[in-house]
Amino acid sequence: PICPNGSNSCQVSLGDLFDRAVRLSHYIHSLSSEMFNEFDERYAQGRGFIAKAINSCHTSSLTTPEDKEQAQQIHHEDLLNVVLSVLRSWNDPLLHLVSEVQRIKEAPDTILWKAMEIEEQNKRLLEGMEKIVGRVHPGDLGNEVYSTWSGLPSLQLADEDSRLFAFYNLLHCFRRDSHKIDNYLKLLKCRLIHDSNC
Amino acid sequence: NGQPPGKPEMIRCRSPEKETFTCWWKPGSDGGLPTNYTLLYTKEREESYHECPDYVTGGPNSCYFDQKHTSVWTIYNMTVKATNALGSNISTPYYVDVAYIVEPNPPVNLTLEWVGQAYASYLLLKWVPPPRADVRSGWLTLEYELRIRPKEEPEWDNIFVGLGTKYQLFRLNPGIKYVAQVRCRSDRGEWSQWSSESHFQVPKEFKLKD
Amino acid sequence: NGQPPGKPEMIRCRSPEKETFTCWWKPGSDGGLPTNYTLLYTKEREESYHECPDYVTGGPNSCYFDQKHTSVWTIYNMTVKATNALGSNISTPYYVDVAYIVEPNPPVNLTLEWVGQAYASYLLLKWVPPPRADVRSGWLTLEYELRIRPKEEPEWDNIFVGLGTKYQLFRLNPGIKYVAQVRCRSDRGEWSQWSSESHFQVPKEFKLKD
Repeated sequence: PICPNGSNSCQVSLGDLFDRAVRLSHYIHSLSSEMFNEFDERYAQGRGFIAKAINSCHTSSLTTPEDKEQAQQIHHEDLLNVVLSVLRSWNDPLLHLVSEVQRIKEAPDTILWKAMEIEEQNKRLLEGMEKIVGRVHPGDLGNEVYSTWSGLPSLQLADEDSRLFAFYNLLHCFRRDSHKIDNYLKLLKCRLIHDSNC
Repeated sequence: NGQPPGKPEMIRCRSPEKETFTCWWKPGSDGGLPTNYTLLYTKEREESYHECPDYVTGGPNSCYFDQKHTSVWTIYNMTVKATNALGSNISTPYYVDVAYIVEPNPPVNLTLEWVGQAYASYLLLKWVPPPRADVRSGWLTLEYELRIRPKEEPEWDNIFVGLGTKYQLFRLNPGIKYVAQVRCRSDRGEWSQWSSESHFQVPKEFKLKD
Repeated sequence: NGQPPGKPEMIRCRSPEKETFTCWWKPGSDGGLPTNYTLLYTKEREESYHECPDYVTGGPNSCYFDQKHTSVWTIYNMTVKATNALGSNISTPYYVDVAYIVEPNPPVNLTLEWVGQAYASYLLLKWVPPPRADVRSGWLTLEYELRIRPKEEPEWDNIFVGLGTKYQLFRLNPGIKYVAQVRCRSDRGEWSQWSSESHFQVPKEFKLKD
């Protein structure tokens, strides 16, 4: 039974919070990879989109660890805030992605379902991260730093090639950022819960 | 005449897929008077009380929490209050962590196929996760357990399978009719009900390798 | 006489542990003259061109990027240029992000141990992640898959294990010799090669539950 001695100590343990967050971030990254691959195969073959997608993520202004050494040197509070910032930066674009995907010609239901599922689960993960940050350093809900997104007009362009590139770029960037979030959370979980001995 | 209502009691909560959940209570005596029930809950570290969002979907004496009202990040502390003209009575607090009340629906499409190999023929059992379970990549990781018995015998033989959705069963007796079922659980929750039964007759003449 | 070199082509990049990576190219024709190759790359968020830091470690026609030269979640745009006395030829640009080219080395030390219990004996398979993969800190998370078959049978039975590094296998035929291998992958990356084979003979006389 949970909470054997009543409500004063009754909360989800930090270990369980991280367990659920990592499971969710893994799931979200899997979905985003599938969605990107599906879109890439169906709409991007031979269009050279990858070359144009360089330096084009709205979150590239956020400083994030780019290799193992950086990720292990950063203080865990800062890494938690990085995760929060990246997650918050995707609330707005994911919301618009769901509505705009429906306007893509013959967009398969699987891409639409994934976009809706990702938007839902990303909100859920953000709720969990705010809970974790509140638990790890109480009183500080993490700096409200995040990157604003101004890509909606490009998702609605009349020219199909430009519009498809805008979708490609958004999915490419989200696949990357969801992979970062998943990786950072697994590092944090091992560091904070398993004393770096996973 | 009549009495104040007896003390109701929260009895069970269940989530099929860690995204929604339902709780049930057992009413106390209604004191011979029309009695109504109110379920109130707070979430961890929150002062404010919320009322049950949906008394209908889960059937009588129940409260259904849809996705919007379901959080895996917090513990729910809930009580149910019975009220009639002569007074009211409140259940003892009941704590719920959604991750620990997951009881999936049973797996479906259990198929049994005989694979005759020169060396070791076997029965290949295959099944599919329950619908609506977002299991593909781990948000809800399901483990499976099989049970099988000769049709004429009462005793089941249970086989824990783990994550896979297929199983090879060697050493079955030729000519015998077998019955099989499968169930699943989320790694922290309750076992689902058993799936419906599947039947299979092992061929008579296959050569049993010594 | 002789010709300018043919056009080389980048063919593959691979990282075994998301900390270093190697890329390979396929030379075009050398035009009958001594031809040398130069790999140049730019990294996302950087303007300047860099040359391959190490043409040796990865073997012929390769470039090895050690930890200092490896960034994850960053697109590398690389080309290789073939040059001989009569001219040069450049490959089409090749884009790679280390996050998506992880193909670990196989797991090691696959051991098979028979655990004889009163009720249900089983074969316990255990293994260890590939040596240079940093699973301990959480930088790399590996999933595993087993395959096993009776030594005489051609067909393998694949079992997806998930994150664990051991597995219990019930229901094996007494007296039969089995062969097993294990492999791993990181998140969404490529499966490693299969580990070397491990063999095991199931005891003859263990009591088979009928």
